[in-house]
Amino acid sequence: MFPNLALPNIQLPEFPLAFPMGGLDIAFYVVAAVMLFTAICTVAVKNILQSAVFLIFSFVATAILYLLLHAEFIALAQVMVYVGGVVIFVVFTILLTSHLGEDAFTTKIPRVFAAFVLSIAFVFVMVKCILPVESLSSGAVSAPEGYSGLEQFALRLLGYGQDGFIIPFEVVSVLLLMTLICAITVARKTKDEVEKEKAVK
Amino acid sequence: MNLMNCLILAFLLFGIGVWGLMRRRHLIGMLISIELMLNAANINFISFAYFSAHDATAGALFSIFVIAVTACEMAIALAIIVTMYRRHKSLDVDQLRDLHD
Amino acid sequence: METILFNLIWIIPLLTVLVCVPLSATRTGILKAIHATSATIVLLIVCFLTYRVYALTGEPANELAAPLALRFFTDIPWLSMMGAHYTVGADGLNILLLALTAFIVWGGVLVSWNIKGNQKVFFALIQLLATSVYGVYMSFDLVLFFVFYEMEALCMYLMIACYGSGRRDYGGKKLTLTLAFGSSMILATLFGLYFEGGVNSWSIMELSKVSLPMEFQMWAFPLMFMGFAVSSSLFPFHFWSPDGHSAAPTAVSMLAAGVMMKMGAYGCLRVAMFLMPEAAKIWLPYVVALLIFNVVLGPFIALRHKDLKYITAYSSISHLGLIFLGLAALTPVGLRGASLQMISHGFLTGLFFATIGMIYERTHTRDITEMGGIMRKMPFLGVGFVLAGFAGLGLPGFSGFIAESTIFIGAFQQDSTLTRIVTVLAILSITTTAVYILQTANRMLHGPLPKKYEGLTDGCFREKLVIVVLVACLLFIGICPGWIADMLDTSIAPIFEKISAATQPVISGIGG
Amino acid sequence: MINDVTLGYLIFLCPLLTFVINGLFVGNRNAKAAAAIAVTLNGVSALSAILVAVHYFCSTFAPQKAVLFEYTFLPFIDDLVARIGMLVDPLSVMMLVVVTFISLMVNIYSIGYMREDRAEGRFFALLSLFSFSMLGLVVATNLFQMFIFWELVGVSSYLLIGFWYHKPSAVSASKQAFILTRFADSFFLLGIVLVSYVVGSFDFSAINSLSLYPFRTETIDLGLCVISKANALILGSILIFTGGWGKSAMFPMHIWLPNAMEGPTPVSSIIHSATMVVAGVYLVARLFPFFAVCGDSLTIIMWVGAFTMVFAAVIACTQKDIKRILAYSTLSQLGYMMFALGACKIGQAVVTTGWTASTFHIFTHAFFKCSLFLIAGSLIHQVHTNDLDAMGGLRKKMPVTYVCSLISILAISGIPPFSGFFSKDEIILTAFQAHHYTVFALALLTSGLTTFYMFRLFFLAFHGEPRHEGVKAGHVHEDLAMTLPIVVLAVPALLSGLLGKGLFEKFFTPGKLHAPVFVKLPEASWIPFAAIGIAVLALAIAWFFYASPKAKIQRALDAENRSGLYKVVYNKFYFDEMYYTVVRQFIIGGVARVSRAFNDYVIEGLLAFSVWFIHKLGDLVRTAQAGYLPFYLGTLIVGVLIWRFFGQLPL
Repeated sequence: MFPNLALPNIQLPEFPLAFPMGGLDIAFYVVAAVMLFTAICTVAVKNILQSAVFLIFSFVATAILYLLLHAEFIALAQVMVYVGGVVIFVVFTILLTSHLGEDAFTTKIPRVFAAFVLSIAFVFVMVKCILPVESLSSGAVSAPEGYSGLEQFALRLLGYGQDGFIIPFEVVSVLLLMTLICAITVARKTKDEVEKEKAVK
Repeated sequence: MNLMNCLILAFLLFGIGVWGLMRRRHLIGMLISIELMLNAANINFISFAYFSAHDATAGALFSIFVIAVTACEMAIALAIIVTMYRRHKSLDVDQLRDLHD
Repeated sequence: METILFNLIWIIPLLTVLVCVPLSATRTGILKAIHATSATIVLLIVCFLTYRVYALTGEPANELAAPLALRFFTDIPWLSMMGAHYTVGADGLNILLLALTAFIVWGGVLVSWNIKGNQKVFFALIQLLATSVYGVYMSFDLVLFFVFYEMEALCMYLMIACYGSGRRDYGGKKLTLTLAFGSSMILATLFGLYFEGGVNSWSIMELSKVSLPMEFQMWAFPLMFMGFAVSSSLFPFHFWSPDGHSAAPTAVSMLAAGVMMKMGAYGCLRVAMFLMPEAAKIWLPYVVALLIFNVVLGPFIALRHKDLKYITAYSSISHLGLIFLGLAALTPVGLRGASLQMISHGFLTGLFFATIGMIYERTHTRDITEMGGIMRKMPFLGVGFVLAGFAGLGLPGFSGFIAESTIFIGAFQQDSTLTRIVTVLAILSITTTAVYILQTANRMLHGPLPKKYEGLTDGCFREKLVIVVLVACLLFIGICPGWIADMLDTSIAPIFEKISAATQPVISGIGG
Repeated sequence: MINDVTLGYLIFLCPLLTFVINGLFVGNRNAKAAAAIAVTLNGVSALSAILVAVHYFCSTFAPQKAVLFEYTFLPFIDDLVARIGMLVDPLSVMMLVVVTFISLMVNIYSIGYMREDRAEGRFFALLSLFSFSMLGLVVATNLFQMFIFWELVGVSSYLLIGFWYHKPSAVSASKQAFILTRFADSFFLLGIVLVSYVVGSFDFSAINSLSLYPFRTETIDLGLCVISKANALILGSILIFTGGWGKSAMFPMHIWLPNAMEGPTPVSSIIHSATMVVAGVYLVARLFPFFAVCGDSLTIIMWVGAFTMVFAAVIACTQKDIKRILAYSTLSQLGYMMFALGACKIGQAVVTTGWTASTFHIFTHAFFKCSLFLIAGSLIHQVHTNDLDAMGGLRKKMPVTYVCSLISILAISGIPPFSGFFSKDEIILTAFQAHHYTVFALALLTSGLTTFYMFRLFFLAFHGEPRHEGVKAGHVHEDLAMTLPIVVLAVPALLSGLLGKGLFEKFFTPGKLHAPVFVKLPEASWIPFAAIGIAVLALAIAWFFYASPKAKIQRALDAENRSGLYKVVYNKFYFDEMYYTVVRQFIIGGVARVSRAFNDYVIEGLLAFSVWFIHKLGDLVRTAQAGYLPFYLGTLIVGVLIWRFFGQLPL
């Protein structure tokens, strides 16, 4: 009676992810879970201040991930710059502009949903692109011991040989200076505004 | 723990950043999402350096630069945000868009 | 020598602009003298060359220009990477149109003697406009043709927007955008022609030797024909002309209606119908249906308008419809009639707008209901207007009658049902033309004179000269049309040969 | 040196020269010089015409056609060539004499009549243009030339009727005249195009020697219908006649003619006698063999003519404006001429007696009608009004004018031996002999009506007591320049019938007819007596009402207390009102309004819609470019996805 439905012979790809075999793997998964959870909370919560706080946790988890990858100095820098600098900066700004209230920024459900679907699709596609690449899932570590140690960094950053990074380093330092000046100039009150405020008072 | 795991993690983080960037109307919220995305990029740098790079130190160094430039970017962006807030009394992207034309 | 003179036709106006650049804008006397002199020189050159072309009729022409019989043929490589040349030449048709342009430009310079605003720029723009119009009529290379064609719309916009009256911004925009719309259609088909032709040439003569594939012609012909027809205000693209004309200053109205609107019809004949005759045979009998609006309803609309320039604009629309009737007839007589109408209507409408401008300068209104009896105060201008009106309603003795009757006879030779209907309607609508022209003339010129017009003066010598010269041209063509018909016939013959050689037989002999 | 061809040129060129000299150079600067030039040159023209006529009719060549000169004007294709030439045959020679002679008389008369006018020079210029156009028309060798001069006649009449352009009534009358004739001309042009297409030639010689047989089988697509070429020719003949219909002011296109009385009286005189209105009759007469072949159109011509004849005569009986009475009498006489041409058809056969009678009537009518108008002008010049109310008792003050007008009125009434009797009698005879008894009865009736209204005018104007202050006070005199032409014209009004009868019967035949002509005509020698009897009876009635000692003049002139029928007739059957209603309500208020609304709302609306649409499209694209970051990002991602799935992203 019914036509024979020939099921397509689907071959599931071999799952390339490393299963939690050792302690390192377990640690990675835990850190990753914490990182993703806090990141989602960062984006999803309504209150912008809460969002900043979750961002701190996310950054800290990232720093731990760096530690797992034997990049101690970077983990340190991550915590110092991001958690200690940037996020504090953000929090200050939030407080400066805090009396806007939360209701002003509610977004409509379709927009949230559309954004969600788009980002999911994006991630899905990217992941699907790299999954078949077998060399990515070998697990072999090629980095030498202490590859991101202070000594290595110091030699490379200040070296001006063929593989020295002295020029980018100097450029970044100039950039930082410029940033400082720019930030002050931009955020400074102009004369008109000062007068206006005086007039209001 | 292999490169694939790290990359997928980074993609997920990046996707979350994208989601946030699209759904937020608050300028600072959008900045935070951008931070997440940059962070994901940083993870990629480090994990490639760790697992497969010929010159591992260079990859790690790059993440240092990224962090530095990110900090700069944040500083400027926040300064602009403060000015904008002062001028328009708003940080709503939709409203600001209406204001400019 | 004559070839150099011929090329000077478009160079002299350009040089005049350059000469005037260092002069101060306040020295209007010298500026106007220079411009008037240059326009007169060009006029004399063109008249001389027209006579030469007439005298050379029948003599063998330059072989490089075959199949057209071109005089003063110049062919210089120009943009070699795309195969464009600087190709100019003259046959009976375009030398007459050049003569028309020279007359109208000359009249335009003289009538805008007292234009308000920066006179230096205004006269420079008139000369640029003249350059572009001369260029369009002279060039036989499609790239050159199109460059000049585009230049003209730009000048027109600047002049209307800066020196116009009434809703000048709106009128200028409407005119320029509509013309640009037409140009875009033309440009698309020009590229099509170049690539389908496959001879790495934009020359009309070269492309006419290629037989273009039918599929290409079937879409390219209507696109190009309508593109050109936009500037000749064929329905439904006529809407720019009333607003544009009414907003434009006198000289621009004269040039726009007198010369520029003919460029479209000229392009239809010279480029579209000449290069794609097979498609022309298929499409043109349907194009005729559009003319019902132009020819039959146009005069009725003119009847309802009160503004002189609107009335004249709609009269232009109806007269230009007759050009297309002649073209669509696809008979030698019809094509000749269409060309005659181009020339005749140029002089006629130039005279119309010139007198209207002069009257407007004095009365400061163009509303015919507010005028009356001004014939008594300005007999000369009044007579000029009435003569223009008579020429417009096709009175024998003026060129309009020659052109119209040729078109009617030519269109009646075409044995297709739709063409017959439109021809009959067109013949019957000469009454409506008479009605609105007489109504306008009577309201404006006759009857009692309002008090406020007691102090009006008649035209000065300069204005009288313009009117006399234009009327003389109208009368000259109207009384001795034979020579002009000869010139046109020789230049239309290759076009008609190409059309009659096309596959489908459309023409029926006269008398069955 | 002086031969017929040079004289032919002279006939033509003298009026043209007058027009050019007076119009461009002498103009209004020197009125006396303008008048002198006009009279001299028109005199030369008239003299040449008479010389040509005498030479032509005295030669043995006489009834044949000749072309004195011919130039190619505009070649179309093959034989379809427009030429300008001069055709000489009895008809055109007769018309040449009439036109130049009348034009000369009117020019002389105008010296006196227009003496006080500011624009005398312009008047003489236009008058000469008028006679030039008419001359060109009568000597036309082909339809195209005829149309050219036909239009010139129209435009010069427009200029002359509206000569006093400060008078709104004159302006509107001139406009009406031009538009109505132009309306008819558009059909004429269509007819020319159609006939020339079928025949392949404009020449009268080709068209008049046509036979329908070769065209029976071929068909022609006229857009709405496909008919055989023979029928197309019949249609073409009707269309061509339509031109004459309008020009000769036949019903219902008659209304412009009475209104054209707003022009100066010399203009009315020349329009009514020699130039404009007879052009229509002349056209039919010229193309008579063609019409005879297309027999059905002759019937139409006959009925149009007959109806106009009676209709106009009835209206003329009630009018008080002296010029309008004359205008309606012209209409009536034109009706005579037209129906005489049409009445030539007997069943399938065509006789030529009507043609002879009609051309004869053109000839005689020209003199007495011109004379009558000039007399009316003289009267108006004295009492400064057109109204019969203000006249009366002028007999003693203007004896010469009185005698001349009596002659002309007797001529138009058809009393022998005055000229009108001979031509009109022949027309009535034609109607009887062609078995058109209804038309015959109408013609007899109209003959009586003509006598009645003409004598009504005569008695009211010249007899009785003076009703005008100026006349009572004796400020009335006869101007020499104005009286001379009247006297001169009285001579042909008296004699042209007697002398012309032989001439016309000998020479005037319309040419070779292709239709069968052998018909036995019934004997009708009693008809002249009947016509005279009716005329005398009508005269007696007119005398009784308006001139007898018992006549109640005041009662007769009263237009207010009248019966309804009288009022309808007095108001010309309200045709003026109908015309204005049609033009204002239907054409300007209807068709034109609809077309403008179509243009302003539909076309401009579509334009506005497309502008709106493009703006909206622009807005749509603009949203994407409005600095809206999430949208950018979303688009970026969508783009990447699309690229991934549909493109060649190397991932």
